[in-house]
This record gives sequence, C-alpha cells and structure tokens, in this order.
Amino acid sequence: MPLNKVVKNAQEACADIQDNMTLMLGGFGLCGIPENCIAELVRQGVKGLTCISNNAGVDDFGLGLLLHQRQVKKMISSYVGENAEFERQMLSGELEVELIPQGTLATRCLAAGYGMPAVFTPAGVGTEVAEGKEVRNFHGRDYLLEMAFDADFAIVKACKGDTMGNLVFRATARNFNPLMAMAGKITIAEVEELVEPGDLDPNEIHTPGIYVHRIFKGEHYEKRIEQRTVRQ
Amino acid sequence: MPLNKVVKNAQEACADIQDNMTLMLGGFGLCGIPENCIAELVRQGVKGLTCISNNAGVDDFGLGLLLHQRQVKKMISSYVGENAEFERQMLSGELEVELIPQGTLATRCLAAGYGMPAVFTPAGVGTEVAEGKEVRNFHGRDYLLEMAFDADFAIVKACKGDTMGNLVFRATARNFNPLMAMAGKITIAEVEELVEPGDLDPNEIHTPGIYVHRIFKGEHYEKRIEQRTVRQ
Amino acid sequence: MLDKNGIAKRIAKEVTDGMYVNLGIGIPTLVANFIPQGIEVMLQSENGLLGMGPFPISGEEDADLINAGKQTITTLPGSVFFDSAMSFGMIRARKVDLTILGAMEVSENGDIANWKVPGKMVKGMGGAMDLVASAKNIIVAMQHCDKAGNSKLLSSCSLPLTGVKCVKKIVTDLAVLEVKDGAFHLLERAPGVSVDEIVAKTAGKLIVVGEVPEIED
Amino acid sequence: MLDKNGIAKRIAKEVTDGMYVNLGIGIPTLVANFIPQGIEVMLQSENGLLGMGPFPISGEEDADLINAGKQTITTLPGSVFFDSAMSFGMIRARKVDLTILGAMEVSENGDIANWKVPGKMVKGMGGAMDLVASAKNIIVAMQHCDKAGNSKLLSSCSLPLTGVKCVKKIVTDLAVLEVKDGAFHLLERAPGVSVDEIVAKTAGKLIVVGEVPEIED
Repeated sequence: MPLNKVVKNAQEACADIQDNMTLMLGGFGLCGIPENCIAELVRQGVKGLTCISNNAGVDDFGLGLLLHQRQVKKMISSYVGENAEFERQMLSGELEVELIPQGTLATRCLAAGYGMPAVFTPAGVGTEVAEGKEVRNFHGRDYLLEMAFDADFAIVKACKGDTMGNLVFRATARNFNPLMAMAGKITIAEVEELVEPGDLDPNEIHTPGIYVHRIFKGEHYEKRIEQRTVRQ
Repeated sequence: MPLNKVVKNAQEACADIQDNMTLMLGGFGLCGIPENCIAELVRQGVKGLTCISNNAGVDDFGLGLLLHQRQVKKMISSYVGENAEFERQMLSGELEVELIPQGTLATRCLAAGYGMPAVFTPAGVGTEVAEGKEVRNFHGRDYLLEMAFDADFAIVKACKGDTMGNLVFRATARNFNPLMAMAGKITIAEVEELVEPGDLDPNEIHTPGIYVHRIFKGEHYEKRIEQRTVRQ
Repeated sequence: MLDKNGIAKRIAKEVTDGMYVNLGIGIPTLVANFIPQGIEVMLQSENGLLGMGPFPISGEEDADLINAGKQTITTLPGSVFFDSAMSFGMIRARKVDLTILGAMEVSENGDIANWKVPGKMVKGMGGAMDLVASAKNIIVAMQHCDKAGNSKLLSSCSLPLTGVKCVKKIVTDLAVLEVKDGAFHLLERAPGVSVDEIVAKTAGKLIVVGEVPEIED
Repeated sequence: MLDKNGIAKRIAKEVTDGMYVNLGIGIPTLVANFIPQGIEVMLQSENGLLGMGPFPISGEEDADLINAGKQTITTLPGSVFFDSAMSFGMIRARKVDLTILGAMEVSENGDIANWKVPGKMVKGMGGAMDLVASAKNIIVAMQHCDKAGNSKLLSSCSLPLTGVKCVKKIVTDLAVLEVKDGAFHLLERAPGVSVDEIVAKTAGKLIVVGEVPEIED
C-alpha cells in the first residue's frame, strides 16, 4: 500500500466490502456519520452485515437506510431508539441486536486500535450486561472483562484529511470516529475537505494516517440535525 | 476546587508534596520536562520520593538534580542510562530502580487516566519483566497483565494552557505528558504560555482541564538539548 | 409538590463551585437553568464535550455540535472536544464530580433501573451504565410514583438494573431522600406534602428522623 | 564483509513502498540514508512522531523535536505527533510494518537479547520490548560476532531476553539470514565472505541450501 491513500470515491473505497462482514461505522446519532459510504453500501446492496455503531440512524437517514433495505443482520449499539423500521425488525426477530454500554463500545474500539485484546470496565456489573462475562475485582471494585472489537472494515467521517490519511475531526462529530478509525482491519475515511500532506498541523491531527487505508472527499453532505433545539 | 486552576508559581503548586510520595513526571529525556517543578522540589528538599518517569535526567539537569540531592528512593523508568550519579546510587543500593517497557509505562498511565485498573500487553512476555506477573492468552497470543499506576501527583509541562487547565503540547514534547496529566490524583501543569479560556481551539486541546488541578506559567525554560544532531 | 422545574431547581442546590457535572436527558437537563449565579460548573456531555453551553439561537445550529440527547448546543470559553473513549475514560476515572439522571426505579440499597422495561421496545442503555458504575456522586431526579401510582422507591428493583449500589440521593416531586445503609432517609419534603404521604408512597425502607423541613425555594 | 553502512544499505532493500518503519538506535538509524528513490516510507519514532525527517541544519535544532535516541530531528509534510500511549498503541496493534533494531544475541528460534548484560550497568529496555513483542516483521542489524569473536547467533540466548520468537531476518557484517523453523537459513553472504566462514561463526543451527549468492551492491 502506498502512503497516498486516496481513492476516487465511496464506490472505490467500498468495492470489496462483502456480504456477512463486520463493519464499524462512526457517528453519534446522525452527527459525524459517513454519509457517502452508507449511501454506497445501500447502492451496492451488500447483505448480512454486522454493524458496530453507537446508534442505528433514523428511518430515512444514516444506518436506517441500510436497515430499510434489510442489509443488516446484527446491530451492536448502545442506543437505538429513533427508528420504527429498526423496532419492527428487532421485534420480528429479523434483526439481531446487541446492546452494550456506550463507554464499553468506545473502549472496545480503543482496545482494538491499541492492540489490547481486552479491557476491564465497571459498566454493567450486576446487570444483565454482565451475563456470561468474567467479573474481576481490583482494589475492592468489580469490573467486567470486555473484548476488543474485531471488524473487517471501519468507516469513518472526518472534517479534514490529507492524502496520507491523517484526519481531523470537528466538534462533537469526533465521537467514535477516531476510535473506529484505529480499530478496523481496513479503515475507510470520507472527509469534507481533502488536503495535501503538510496542510494539517502535525500537533492537531486526531488520527494518524497509519491507521487509515483509504480516503476520499465525500460529496453532498446533508449533515441532518436530529433534534434541532434553540434558545427562546 | 474552582474551575480556575491557576496558582502563582511552582512553590504554590508543589507546596503539599510530601516525603515518600509517588510522583509522575512528564518528559522524554530532557524533552518536555517540568523544569520549574523539578527545581522547586530540589529547593524544598522533599525526600524518599518514588518517581515514575520515562528517564532519569542527566547528571546536572532534569531528574538528575533530584537524584543528586538523594531525594529519590525509587525510580520507575524505561531507560536511565544518561546519568553517572544515578548509576552510582543504583549500584550502591541507595536507589531502587524498576525498569519497565516504555509502552507498558505509557499504557499504565493511560489506564489510570481512563479508570481501567489493569491492561494487557505482550511487551515483556517470556522475559524477566514477566516474572511474578499474570500471563494470559488471547487468540493464541500471550499477554502480561499490567496494573494502572497510582501516583499522588502528576507533574507535567505543556506548551500552552488556559486557566481552566486545558493543555496543548508541542511536537515530541507531548510524549508522556498528557498521559501522566490524566493519571495523577493531583495533577500540576506548568506551561510556557498561560492563556484565557476560549483562547485555545476546543478541537485542538490535548488534555481537558478536568484532569488538571493546578496550573501556572513556568519561567526561565532552559529546554536543554540532550543530543544535538545536525545534518552535514 | 414539585413540578419538573421544581425538582431541577432543588437539585441545582447540590451543585457547588468548580464541579464537573453530567446531566442526563429529561429533568436533569433542566438543572442547568437553575445553577445559581457565582457557581461555575462545567457540564460534561458524554458524546465528547466538556463545557456545554446553552442551546443555540435560531439560525446558529451546528450539525456537528450536539449533546448526548442529540440536541443542538453551543460551547463556552474553555470548552473541550474529545473522543468517546476519553469521554468515558474521564467518567470511569471518576473525574466527573456529579451525575444527575432519571430513573424508573431505585432500591433502598441504591440500585437503579432506568433503561429497560421487559415486553417494551428496548432503546438501549446509552451511556447510563457507564455513568452509574463510575460516578462519585449520583443524584436521581424522578417522580416518586409511576403513572399508576406505584412507588418507584422500592426495597429491590423489579426492572432490569442499570447499576448497583450507586445512587446517593433522590429528588422527587414529593421529597429529597438520601440513600445509605440500605434505606431511604427522608431529608426534606416538597411544599405542601406531608411526611405521611411520603411514607405511604415509599415502598422501600424509609427512615424519618425528627422534624422534616420543607424544601426551601 | 560489510561495514555499518553496508549492513544498513542491505537492510534498506527490505523496505518497500508505503511501509511504516521503526528504526532503532545505531546501525538501524543509518538505514534511512539508503532507502531508494521512489520508495516512500514513514518513519515512526516511538517517542511520538510518525514521519520523521532528517536531522536539522545547524541553527534550526528544536528542543521539542527529538527522536527516540534523543537526537534533534525534523518533520516532513504529513508528519503527525501523538502521545506515547498512542505511539505504542499503533505498535501493539501491528500497524508498524517493519522494525529494525540491533541485538547482542539472537537465537535460532528468533529470540532476541539486546537490553541487559548481567554485571554491567543496566540502562533499560526503552521501547525495545514493546517493539519486538508486537512487530509484524523484525530485522536485526548486528555484527555476526562480538568483540571477543564469539558468535551472536546462538542455539539459545545466554543474556536476558528482550523478546521471544520474534526475529524474522538478520543482516550482519557477514551474511543475510532468515530465522524460521528453529534455525538460521543463510540467504546471502557478504562480498568476500565464504560460506565456511559463516558456518564457523554461527553457533546456532544453520541451514545452507545450494549456492549462496553474494549480497548485491
């Protein structure tokens, strides 16, 4: 792989994503989601996906689009309640859902990106999340042993990126994106602005390009707001 | 504690550091070390310290100054070979030394800052570093269980900080500083430039102020270069 | 009896200068409106922001800037963005001083249930399990009884738990209660609410000692 | 026989386009000087830099910008700084394609000893244990024998280990050897060095198959 990670578009970036693969998708709600890649996955119609994503989109946007096409076999998320089609598939048994605490989700991404096979967290101790998991006491406090994620692809969205795959995120659109970028066997980054090496300040890069395999400039970002809330 | 973390100087910042405490000190070699606080510790003469620091300074600078005054009981470092007084104290048994892999050192700081009691790393498997430690196999590979650090104070140096304790590091002077900043029960940050809240771009802050308890503008930075090397 | 704003206002008194506070969705969000002048706090939003500001004025919404409830928000001087691992790292490391969240049930030993009702659509726990497992101090904001009139302060929770032995204080429409030593301790009553009513509507073990003052406005 | 630059030059041929490479102190540092035109690599310095550039010109040294050997260096377009946890995170996650480092001893099963000599002042392992425990591909640059003439390629290491079963290839002043299946496999000889000499100076199990080519310049 050359250091120049640029691919033409989402179609080229996602060309080898196959049925039944595990994908991580960045974003929190609809904030910071890889819109171009999601649209491309819908277009190419890949099926049986396991999607690791904090949320599952809404009915007509984000991962909701993949759910609508019944391309998702399993969702691994922390919160999924914004989506009627999701609810229907889940209740009918068409869709498998694994709900895990948000911090556990984040930390299992971090573990993968940092080569740690497993991590300890107190989240979920004494709850049904702990079922079947190893509990271990350190200094008088119980922790669950949680495994690093193992995903075929991570698909993230950044505000800016350079051709070497260095990424910068903006505001709370950062969320899970840099963590998932580190955690995929193959990481695809779509960016609002693609720049040349040297254009980003090396002190301000959130994700080093070593973690990123493909990068492209996305198009037509809708950046939909889920809960538009304003001051009176 | 108010959100304004500013103290007057190193003397005020270090006033309650007591004999036999455990300190973490940022820096790699002489790069990014908290010069003002080290000078203050020498001045106040606190003794019996356990110092967690990647290196131990040189004879007449950095942690070497504390060693010279025999204020250090134990060093926990990854590499200590630049210091004759260190060597003398170590060989004579005056100074206890625990050598640990550099990545393990970094990750044990991260663990403390992220509330993880212990982490798994393959570094040192099959070596004397593994002696007495739990070895665990994940997916066919052995890992050591390494404990999060537990330090009374973390003392770090940043390029810039604001009055709320938000920190920005520069170039490779970042090294262990943001990790230790997260890991101390009390974290002291000395900065080259102290600015007002809002002066730092919230996207570019490396250490959020929530981790920092005291901050002050350091003075007279020498920023000594250990191995000045230039192109022919 | 307190309305939602009353509950939020009472909880706001628990907030002291310099605190880092995580506010859950619902009543807890309202607490921010009642923090007294002169008390400086930093609100943590677990999706990756410390220093959450008010909602934006119309026309200045930023799709990249939301809170954990996915509402558009703003920043303040001193705000910081970070990724979700660091966000929950600081929560797990107990750097957040106070967590305020809603609940469906709380037990007398401080267990909390607030994420799942068997037979109903499960939306997920979001960050709640991480927050309750690690918070130094947890205050629950909720109604004392559910819509059917059943007490939500129980000897043990009937719903799937979010966390165990973690709730420190509860502010309801009727009362302020401390949770310790396996019981609810009545600290204050809402204006116009009698101790008898609180006793009647608290299913778990309730300790009442001496005169119970009314919540001050 | 190869001198230090010769060893570095031979190792540089193992570097392919797009690689992320960590270079240890000593001969490995010299490898950077011999990477062929047209081969783009990013050098990782484990103190927190990806994209290490050459030493600065005199007068442009920056105390905040050093490599893992504490030498002043420069950046290149596309360089990134990060903290030590991320640095060793990317090492541990096997994102670094190639690690080149020196050794005191290597065993026929790929164990390496390069940090400690009993009875001598111990300086510490620095990042070496992390690097060898996690590297996808490790090439050792060293002299074939120590100053007393003893082979450094052994059936098992006599010195305290840095890592086990990790070395993939060795380039010495005398030869290029692959380490696999519990033996050293002779791939190439240095100019003017006979197979017999290499056999004589290799204490561990050595496999020699057919004609052994000389290292090409």
